[in-house]
Amino acid sequence: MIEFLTALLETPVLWFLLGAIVLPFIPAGTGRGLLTLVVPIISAWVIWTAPQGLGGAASLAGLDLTLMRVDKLSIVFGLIFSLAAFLAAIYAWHLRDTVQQVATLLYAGTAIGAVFAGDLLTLFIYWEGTALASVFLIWARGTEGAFHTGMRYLIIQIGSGVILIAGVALHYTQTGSIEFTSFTGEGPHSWGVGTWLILLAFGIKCAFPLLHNWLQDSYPAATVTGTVVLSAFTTKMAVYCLARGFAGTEFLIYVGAIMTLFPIFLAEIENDLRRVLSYSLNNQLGFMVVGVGVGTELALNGTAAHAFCHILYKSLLFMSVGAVLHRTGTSKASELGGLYRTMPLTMVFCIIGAASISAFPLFSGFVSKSLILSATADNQYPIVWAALVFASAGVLSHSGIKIPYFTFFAHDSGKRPAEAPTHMLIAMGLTAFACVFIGVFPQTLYALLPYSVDYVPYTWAHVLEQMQLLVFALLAFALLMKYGFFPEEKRGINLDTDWSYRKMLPAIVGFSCQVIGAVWSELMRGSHAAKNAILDLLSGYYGPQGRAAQVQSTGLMVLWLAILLGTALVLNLVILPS
Amino acid sequence: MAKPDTKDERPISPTGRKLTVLEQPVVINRMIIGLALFCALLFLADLAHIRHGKFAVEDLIGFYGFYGFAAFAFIIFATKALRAVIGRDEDYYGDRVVDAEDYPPTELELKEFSDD
Amino acid sequence: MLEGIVQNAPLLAIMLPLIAAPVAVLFGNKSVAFYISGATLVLSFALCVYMALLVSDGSILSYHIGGWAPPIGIEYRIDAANAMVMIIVSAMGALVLPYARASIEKEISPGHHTMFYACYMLCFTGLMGVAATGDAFNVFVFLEISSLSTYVLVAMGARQDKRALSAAYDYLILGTVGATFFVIGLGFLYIATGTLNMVDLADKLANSPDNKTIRAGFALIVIGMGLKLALFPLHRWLPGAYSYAPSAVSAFLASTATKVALYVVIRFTFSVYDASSGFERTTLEYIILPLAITAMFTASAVAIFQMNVKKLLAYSSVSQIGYMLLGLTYLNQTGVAASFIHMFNHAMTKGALFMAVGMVVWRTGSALLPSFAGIGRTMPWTAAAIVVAGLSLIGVPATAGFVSKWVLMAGAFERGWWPVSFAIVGSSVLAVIYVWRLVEVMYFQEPKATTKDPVREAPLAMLVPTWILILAIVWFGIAANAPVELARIAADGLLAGGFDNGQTVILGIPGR
Amino acid sequence: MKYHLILRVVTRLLVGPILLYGLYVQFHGDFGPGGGFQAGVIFAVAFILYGIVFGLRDLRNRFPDRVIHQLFALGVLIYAGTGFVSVFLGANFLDYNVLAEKGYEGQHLGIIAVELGVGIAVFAVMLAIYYAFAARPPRIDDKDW
Repeated sequence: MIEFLTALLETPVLWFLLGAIVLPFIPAGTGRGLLTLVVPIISAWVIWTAPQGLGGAASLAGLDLTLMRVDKLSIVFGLIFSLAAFLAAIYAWHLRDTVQQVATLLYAGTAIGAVFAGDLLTLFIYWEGTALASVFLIWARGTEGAFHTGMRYLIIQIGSGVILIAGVALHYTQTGSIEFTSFTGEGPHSWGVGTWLILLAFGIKCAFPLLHNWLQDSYPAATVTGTVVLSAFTTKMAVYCLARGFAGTEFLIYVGAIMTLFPIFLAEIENDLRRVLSYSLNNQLGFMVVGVGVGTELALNGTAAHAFCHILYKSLLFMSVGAVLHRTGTSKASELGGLYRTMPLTMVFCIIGAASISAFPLFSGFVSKSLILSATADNQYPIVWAALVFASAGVLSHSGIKIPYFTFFAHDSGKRPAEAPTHMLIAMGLTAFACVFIGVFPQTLYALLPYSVDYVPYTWAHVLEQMQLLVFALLAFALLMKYGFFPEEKRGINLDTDWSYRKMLPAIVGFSCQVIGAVWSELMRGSHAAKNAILDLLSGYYGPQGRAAQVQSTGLMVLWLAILLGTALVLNLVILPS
Repeated sequence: MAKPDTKDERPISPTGRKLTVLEQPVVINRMIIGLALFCALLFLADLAHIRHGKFAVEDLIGFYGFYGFAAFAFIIFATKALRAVIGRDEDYYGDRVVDAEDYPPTELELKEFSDD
Repeated sequence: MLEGIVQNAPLLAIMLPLIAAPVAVLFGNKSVAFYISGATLVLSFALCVYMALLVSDGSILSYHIGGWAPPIGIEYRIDAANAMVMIIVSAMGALVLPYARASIEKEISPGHHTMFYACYMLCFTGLMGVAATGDAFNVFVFLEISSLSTYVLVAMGARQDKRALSAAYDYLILGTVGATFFVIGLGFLYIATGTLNMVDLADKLANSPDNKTIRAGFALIVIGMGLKLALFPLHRWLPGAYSYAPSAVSAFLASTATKVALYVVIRFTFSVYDASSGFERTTLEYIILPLAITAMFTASAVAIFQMNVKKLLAYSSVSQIGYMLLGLTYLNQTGVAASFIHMFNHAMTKGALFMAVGMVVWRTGSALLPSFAGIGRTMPWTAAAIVVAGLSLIGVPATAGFVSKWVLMAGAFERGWWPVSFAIVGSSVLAVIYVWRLVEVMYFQEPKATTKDPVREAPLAMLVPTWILILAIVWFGIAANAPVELARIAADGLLAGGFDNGQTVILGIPGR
Repeated sequence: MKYHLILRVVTRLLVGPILLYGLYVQFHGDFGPGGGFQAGVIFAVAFILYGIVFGLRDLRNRFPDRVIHQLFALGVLIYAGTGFVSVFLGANFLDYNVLAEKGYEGQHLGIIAVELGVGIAVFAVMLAIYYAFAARPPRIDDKDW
C-alpha cells in the first residue's frame, strides 16, 4: 500500500483523487470551484515537470505495474486532458451538485491515469474507473430516461473493460508480459485472440462503426456540464491507446474512413443538437483512427494534434449548445432558432468552434487535419483520401453550418433567452481563443507532438484547396436553402445500431418468451406465464423452501456423509490399483 | 428562410439588433451573390497557380471546389432519403427516454433577456 | 521479559486466551472479561504477525511442549501456511471483539456476557491451536475445544431467535460425526505408522508400502474435515449455525472456522500424505474438484433466492469455500497459493459483510431482506460497507476479492484447465446477482416507515471494526504483495511435501 | 424429608467417606491408578447424593451456580497456570522439571497441581450438569417455548 501511494505520488492522478476526497468537505461555492480549477493546473504542472521514462513502480499479485510511463505521446494527451478539465471546471462554476463535481474529478483523473499507464493492468483499472466515474454525469440529470441511458452506457463501458481484462489475461499467458507497448507486430495475421480482444475493447470506447452507438445514446443524455466533460476524455483515451498499441495496423485506415463517413448522414438529419455533435465527434474520431492506421510519424503526429484540437473545439461547441440548453431548456434544432438576437456572444464562440471543426484556415482544425490528410496522401491511399475529403465537406454540413445556423439563425423560434452566464462566457472565450491561437500559430502545438515536425500547413496551394472545398460547399448550402431543398428540422429521432438492443433484442426475447411460454403452459397445462414457471422451478429447488436450501435434515446430512465416505473409500480401495 | 417577426416588441441586444439586417431578403440575396463571386475568384486563383498534388485528380482546375459542392449536395439529398427510412417519432422507444422527456429545470437557469 | 515473550511466541499466542477465559469467569464481571479478552487477543495477533515475519523466509518454527522433543512430545510447528491461518484467526478475533461488546448488549441476555467472552476465548484458542500444532492428535483436541465452545456460542443466539438452539444442536451432532471420522482416520494412521507427529508421520508414510489402512485413513480424514469446512453437500449445518448465531459469532466463525478446517485438509493432504501422485491426487480430482465446482454454482443459486440476508451470506460462504478447494485441486504452486490468498481475502470480506449485516439487524431487528430497505439513506456507512465488501465478494478490481480470483484463474491456466476458469467467472456472475439484490433493496427502496425510533447509523464501536476491515479489503486489493508472497511461500513449502522443508528454528528450550 | 430417617442418616454418614475416598484417588493419581478426573467425579457424587436426598434447593443454597462457575474456571486456571509457571521459570510450557530443584520432584509437583486442577474442574462440571438436569422444570410452559 505504501508502495502504491509512493507510486501514486509520482502521477497526476493523486491530485484528482485528493481533490475528490476533499471536495465534499468544502461548502459548495467559490471554495469548491477553486478546487476544481486548481487540481487540473497541478496536474498539468506535474505532467510538465515529470521526467521522461518509466516511473511509479508498484506491484500487484506478483505483477510489476508502471503507474507513470512518460513519453511525448502521453505528455500531449495528459496536457490536453488537464486543459479540458480546467476549461470544463470554469464552465461548471455554477454547479452545486457534489456528485457531479466529484465524478468529474475522478473521471478526469482516471483518464489521465490511463494515459500514463505503462502496463495493461493499470490501464484496465483506470479504464473501468473512467466508466464508473463518468456514468454519474449521465445519472445526474435525474430523469428516468437518463437512468436507463446511464445503465446502457455503463453496461457497454464495463463490458469493454471486461473484454480488455480478458484480452490482457490471454496476452499475459501467451507472452508473459503485461507491458503496454505496441501489439502490431507482424500485422493482424500474427495476433492471438488476446490481442484481438484488446483491440475490440479499445474499439468499443473509440466508437468503431457498429460499436459506436453508446456515444450518441449517452452524451446527449448527460447534464449541461456533464456532456462537456464526457466529450473530452473516454474516446480520446481510446485513441491514445490505439496510437500506443496498434499504430500502423492497416485495416484501421479503412475502419477510420468508414467512421468519418457514416456519422455525417446521421448527424445531418438528427434533431437534438447535442446528438448532432456526438455524431460529429464520432466522425472526427474517424480521422484520428485513420492516422493511427497509417502509423507513420507524420500520421501519428496528426492523430495527436487532431485529438488535441478536437478536444478544444468540440468542448467549445458542446459548451455553446449547453449554454443555450441552460437558458432555454432545450437543445433541439426544431425548438431553437433566431437566438443571435439575445445571445450574440455565445453565437460568436459557437461560430469559432464551427469554423475550427470545419478546418477553415486560421482555425485549429485546419492545422491538425492537414497532417492526417497529407499522411494519407503520402502513403497513396486514394480511396481513403477521397473519403476523408468528402468527410471534410460533411463536417462543414453538420457541425460547421447546422449547429450555429439552426441555433442562432434560421426561423425565429420566438425564444429570447438571456446571454449565457459570465463564467460560461469566460470558459467559451478561453477555449475559442485557444482554437484561434493554435490556428494562427500552429508551431506551438507542433512543438508538443510526439515526433519532430517539419510540416508547414500554410502553403498557398493548401489554403486554396481548403478554401475552395469549403466555400463551394457553403455556396451549395446557400443555394439549397434558398430553393428549399434543405431538409427542414422536425422533431423525431433516427434509428441507429442501438435499435438492435433497445428494440430488436427485447422483441426477440419477448417473442421467445411468448413461444416458450405457450409451449410450456401447454406442457404444464397450467396458467403460469413462462417466466414464472421457470422461476418457480429454480426457486423450487434453490429457494428458501427448496431442496437445496433445507437446513433441518441432520439425518440426510449424515447419509450424505456416508455416501461421500463410501465413494472415497471405493475409489481408493477398490478402483485404484495398489 | 423564416421572416423576421416584426411584431415582436421584446428587447434584444444591441449586437443582435444590428444583425437583424441579415434577415432581409435583399441582404440574403446579396450574400449569396457575394459567395458565388468569391467562388469564382477561388476558381480563377486555381488557374493562376500550377499545382502538383499527390493524386492526378488534384491537378484538375477547381477540383476541390466542385468536389466540395457535389459532396455537400449529395449529402443533403441522401439524408432526405435516409430520413424517410430511419426517421421515427421521439417516443419510439417509449415515453421514458431522454428524447421524449423535458430537461429537468432544477439545475438550469432559464432566463429571458432583459435590457438591464 | 520481551525475550521470554518472543521465545514462547507460539505458545503465548494460543495459550494466553486459554488462561484468560477462566480468569474472566473468576472475576465474573463483563467489563473485566472484555478488557482481559481484548488484551490477550491483541497480544496474540501481534505475536502471530511476528511469527509470520519469522517464517516469511521459508523457515519453520518449532516449539516443544513440556520439554519433550518430538516425535515423543507434542510440538507446535509453524511455517508460512500456519502463520497465514493464524494471522487470519487472530486478526479477526481481535477485530470482532469490540464489535461483539456492543452487539451482544442486544443479542445475548446480560447474565451470559461473561460466559460469552470465555467461550469466545476458548473458541479462539481451539482454532489457533489447530492451526499451530504439529501433532496430528493435538489437532483433534483443539478442534474439539473450538467446536464445543462454538456450539455454545451459536446457542447464545437463542435470545434473538429460538431456532439458534436447534441450529446449535444440528451443528453439535454433525460436527461430532465429522470429528469422529477424523479421529478414526487418525487411528488408522497411528495403526499404520505408530506415530502421531506430523513430520514423523510424513516420514513413515513415505517409507512404508502402500496399504489400505493408509488409504482409508486419508478418505476418513478428508471427508471428516470436509464436514467441518462445509464441503458441499456436507454444508447444511452452516447456514443455520451462521444465521441464527449472534452477529459477532457469525462474523468470527464465518471468517475463521471453515478456513482452519480447510487448512487441516491442506496440511494432511500435502504435508502428511503426498498429494503429488497416487490415490491422494485421484481423490482430489475425482471427489473434491467436482464438489467444489458444484458448490460454486449451487450454493450461489441458493443464495440468490434467500430472503434472509445472513443465510444469503452463509450460502455465499459455501460457494466461496468451493473456490478455496478448487485452488487446492490444481496441485500447483499458484493454485495452492490461491487457496490461501482466498482464505485470507474471504475472511476479511465475509467478516466485514457479517458485521455490517449484523449492524442492520441490530438497528432493524431483522435479517430479512425487507428490513434492509432504504438503509442506503438511513445507515449510509453500513450500506457503503456492504457495497464495498460485496464488490470484493464478486471480485471487482481494487478489492481483495479480485486478487484471489485473479490468482485462482492464473492457476487454472497454468494447470491447463480452461473450462474451470469459465466456472470461476460464471459463479462470479451469480455473486453479482445476489449482491445486486442487496444493493437494490438498500439504495432503491424507500425506508420502511417505523412506528418505533427511526433507523439510525450503527454505533461507532461496531462501525469502526467493520470499516477497518473494509479499508483492509481495499488495501489488500491494491497492495496485495504481502499476502500473495506469504501464500506463495506457504504453497512452496506444502508442495515440496513433508513438513520439514526449510530451516527449522526451535523457539524456547529444545526438548529432551 | 420428615419420614426417610434411615435415608437421611445413612446419607449423612456416607458423604464424609465418599469425600475422603475422592481425596485419596486424587492424591494417589501421580504414581498409581487414579487421578483428577476420577476424583472429581467421586467428589461430585458426594454432593449429588446430598442433593438427591435433601433436595436441589438445599444443595444450591450451599453451592450457588456462581461458585460452580468459578470453580470450574479455577480448575482450568490451575491446569493451564501450572504450565505457565514453568514458562515463568524459564522453561517450556508444561515442563515440570523446573518446579523443584530435582527434576523428578518437579515432575511430581507438576502432576499433582495439574491433577488438582482437573479434579476441581471435573467436580464443578459434574455438579453443573446435575444442576442443569435436575433443575429442568418437569413441564415447559407454552410461553417458554
